[in-house]
Amino acid sequence: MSESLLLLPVRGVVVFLVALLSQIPLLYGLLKISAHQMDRLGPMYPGRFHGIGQPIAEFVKWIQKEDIVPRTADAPVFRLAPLVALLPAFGVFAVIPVAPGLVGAESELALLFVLALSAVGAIAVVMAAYASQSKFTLVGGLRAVGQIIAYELPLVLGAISIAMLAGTLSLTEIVEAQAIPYALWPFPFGAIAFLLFVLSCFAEVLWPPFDMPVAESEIIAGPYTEYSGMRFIFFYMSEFAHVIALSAVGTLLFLGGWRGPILPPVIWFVLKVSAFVVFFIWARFTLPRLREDQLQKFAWKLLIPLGLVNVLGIAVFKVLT
Amino acid sequence: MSPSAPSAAGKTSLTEAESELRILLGDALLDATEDHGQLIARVPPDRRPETLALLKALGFTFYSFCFGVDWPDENRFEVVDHVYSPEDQARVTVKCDVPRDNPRVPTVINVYAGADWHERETWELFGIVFAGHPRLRKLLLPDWQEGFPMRKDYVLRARVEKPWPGEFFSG
Amino acid sequence: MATDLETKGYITAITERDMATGDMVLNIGPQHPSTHGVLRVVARLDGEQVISAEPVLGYMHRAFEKLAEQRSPMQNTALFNRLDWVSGFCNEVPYCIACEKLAGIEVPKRAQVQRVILFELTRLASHAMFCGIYGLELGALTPPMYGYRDREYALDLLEMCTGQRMHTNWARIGGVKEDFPEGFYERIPPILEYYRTRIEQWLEFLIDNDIFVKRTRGIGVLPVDVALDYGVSGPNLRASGIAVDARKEEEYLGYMDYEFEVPVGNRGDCFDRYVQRVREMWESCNIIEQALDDLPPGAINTGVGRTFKVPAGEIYIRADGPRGENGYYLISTGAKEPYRLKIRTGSFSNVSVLPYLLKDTYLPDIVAILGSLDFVVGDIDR
Amino acid sequence: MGLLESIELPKPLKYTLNWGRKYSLWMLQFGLACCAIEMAAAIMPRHDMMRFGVIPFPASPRQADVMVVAGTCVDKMIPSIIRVWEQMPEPKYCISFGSCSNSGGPYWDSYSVAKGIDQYVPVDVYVPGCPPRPEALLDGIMKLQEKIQHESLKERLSVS
Repeated sequence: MSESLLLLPVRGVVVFLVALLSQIPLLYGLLKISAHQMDRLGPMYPGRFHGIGQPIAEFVKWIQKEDIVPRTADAPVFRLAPLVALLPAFGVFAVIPVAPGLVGAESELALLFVLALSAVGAIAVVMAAYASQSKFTLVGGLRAVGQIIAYELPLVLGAISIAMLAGTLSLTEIVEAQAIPYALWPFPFGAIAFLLFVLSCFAEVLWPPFDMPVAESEIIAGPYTEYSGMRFIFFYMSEFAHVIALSAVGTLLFLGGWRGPILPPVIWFVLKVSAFVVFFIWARFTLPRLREDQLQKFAWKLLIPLGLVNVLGIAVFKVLT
Repeated sequence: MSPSAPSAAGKTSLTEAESELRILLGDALLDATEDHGQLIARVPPDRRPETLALLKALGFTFYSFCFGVDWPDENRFEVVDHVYSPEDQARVTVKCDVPRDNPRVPTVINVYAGADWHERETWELFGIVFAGHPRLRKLLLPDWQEGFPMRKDYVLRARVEKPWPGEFFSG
Repeated sequence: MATDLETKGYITAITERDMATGDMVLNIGPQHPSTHGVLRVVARLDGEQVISAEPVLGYMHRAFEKLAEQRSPMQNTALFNRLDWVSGFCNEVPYCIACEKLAGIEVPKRAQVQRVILFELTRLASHAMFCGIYGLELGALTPPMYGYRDREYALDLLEMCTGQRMHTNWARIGGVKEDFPEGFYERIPPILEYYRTRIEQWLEFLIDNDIFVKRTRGIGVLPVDVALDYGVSGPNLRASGIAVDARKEEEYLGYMDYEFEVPVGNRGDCFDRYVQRVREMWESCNIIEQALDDLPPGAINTGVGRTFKVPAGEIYIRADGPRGENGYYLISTGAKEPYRLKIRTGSFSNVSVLPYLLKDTYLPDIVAILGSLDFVVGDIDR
Repeated sequence: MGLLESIELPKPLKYTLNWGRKYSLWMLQFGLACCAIEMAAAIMPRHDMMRFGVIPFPASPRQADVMVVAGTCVDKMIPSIIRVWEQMPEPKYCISFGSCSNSGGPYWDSYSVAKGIDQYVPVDVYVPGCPPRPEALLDGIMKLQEKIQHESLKERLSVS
């Protein structure tokens, strides 16, 4: 008990550093993968070797930028919103087990914790949208709230399906429950849950094809339009942290976590998460975006009924076996 | 629609259109000539909507454009409308003269909806008032622009200080 | 009883005041990523729904018509390149034809064919760019990159021939500036072949993508009679289902001698307008191939001097550019400058139909419809 | 911000900060006319401006570092340009791309065209041409990066 209390700050700092530093490869990968996808090269000169210094340069630049709070804005809320976005996104990292025993805070309810924290992002978006007092942010904020509420349900339904199959909410135990070979949940249920989870992940982090709230060709940058300097980059960091955290959760739930032959568990985990993230990036730069009403219809008329049926099916399945 | 021999088709329908206009408009058709593949009809300003409505009924459904010409020496503006018939592949230009000191001409947006912007543009560039146009406000120019820049007496400020050096070359 | 009623009235008043939903006026532009430059759209919104929308022009009004009255006929070609900056060559040619027809100059056959080749190459470049950029309007970030990449190949040819990528300024009154450079002739067929493969890819890109089809099918439907009324022309009009093409109807550049189809759409929605342009690229390839086959030897210019004056008279020349009917109404009094030059551009009339198209759509559809009209702001405002 | 304005930083720190700004130029595309197409071409595959660390995606001026004014600037447009410029956070840079935004270009005698945007916003780099080739914009970006690497943030902020 006393030992764990002593270690708590250390664990906190480590989790924070992991969350922060994992953004560097993500940003670099985002720029380079998208560039090669578009038949370009991407950053080449910053940092001499293939633009490896680009993420560092970004960070150094953003801390120098002027922090503008519009005169008409609701200043306290405006200032607070980026932090409200960033902290829950980083908090998710605390309960993600990277390998057996290697986790910020082991919890019986880790999955619940992750789902709860990822929903807090919606509040930050509303705060930003409202506090900016601009029409574009208002439209973006309304879209974001509708979208996050609509897609929180399939996300939860997808995750809950797995929790039901595994019979636990602890991420470590869910990984343990996945039989060899890696991640084979009983056929239709696991696949449907995976589909629900991945689609709602896109909506949750506001990436195409579900990026209407920040659609730059329609409403500039949505709720973030008025933000500059560090506050803006906090939103970006929270988005990136979300991507990584959800990829990690997806890996744990569906891809067998750190399990794998030959290589050590940590390497397997990083590889699987990277594959997940690359898939995210690939889809982000390929697909056009839906319209707001089409997006809502997709969620309420297809995904949520599908998820409910899936949960029901699992219940029956569990009773029968 | 056959793409074959359009020039011949155009010719016949132009003469047809001319004779139709002569019958329907009577004395109001001041002048009708055929020039470079188009029929140029001249009517009094107050008959402009009527003429264009007739032409539309004759198949000239494509409203091409409308513009003004300034003739300060003769103290008149010319309002020129151009319509096209996709079926007969013929073009007709309708002109009407308005006095320079009180340029007023009835609008044709009830006939061709597309005339809206063309008339607004002509109004702001020439100062020709299109009576009955519901939204006669600036289209291209900023609100603070003064004068009617396309009139001949509107001199470009960059050109008044001294003669253009290119004069020597362009002969 | 009375107090009850009063309370009720009070409550109703409160609800009406606090719960009432008003319209929101959203000002899109003039500096906005989706307006291709500086068109401004003032939209009245009820939530996501557009009640009415009004374009505001004039942010690129450069007074071409006035400037043309101050410049000699030869100088004007350089100016008109910049009207529709995506297809510069398609602007200068009709103007040259207008001057030539009025002066009765017979242009040599070789120059005509060369003009056709460059005209269609410019159309290819313009449509390739549209095919890419339209992806961006719908939120896909990669297609514009491919569109611009394809456009570069056509621009390479233009540059090799004329020395400029966009504003070629290569047509002269009475012919063209100079003959094709050495090796130019051989370079065209492989690039046409490349375009043919790309066109198939563009078609795949949209038919296979459900999101694209969902976003464009049935959006921004433009009926033929409305289109004609507003003077909508070019691919936008043909996508509505009527084959109006100046290349088939007017005698210019000898287009009558080439065999090509005029593709026609059937529904007139955004999807059709996109397919229309892709199909026109195919026809352009056909025309260029035929022109290459019968490029006759001979002179390329009639040697009209700098002191050329357009004789008195008036003429209207219309040509079918990538943006629609591109015409010049030239009135000359025989002086060294044109007396009046009305420039009829495709985009101006095409955009004037926007209030009709944008009514009762959704906010994201504004972007989809604006993009599908493929306007250029310089072409609107002149 | 106040700190950076008031003190001259030690050299290694200054170098690092300048290096960061130099290679992370978020570009606001103020595309007005013909040059906008060439500016876009400079972003697209053949020329790929992102090689130099220029990120051309921000749509909002609040997140931009460099504004590229490309094309003819009409009088009606001037208020918008000034407003967008003022919305950008310091330290900010402006590139005037093309003859029209440099001086009015071919429309030098037009009644509606502003003769150069440097009358309204401070310009760091001028790129000549009508329109300039995309390579010219890349050259302009490199010139701007050179300028950023050698500038003092204190001087820059106290001037503007």
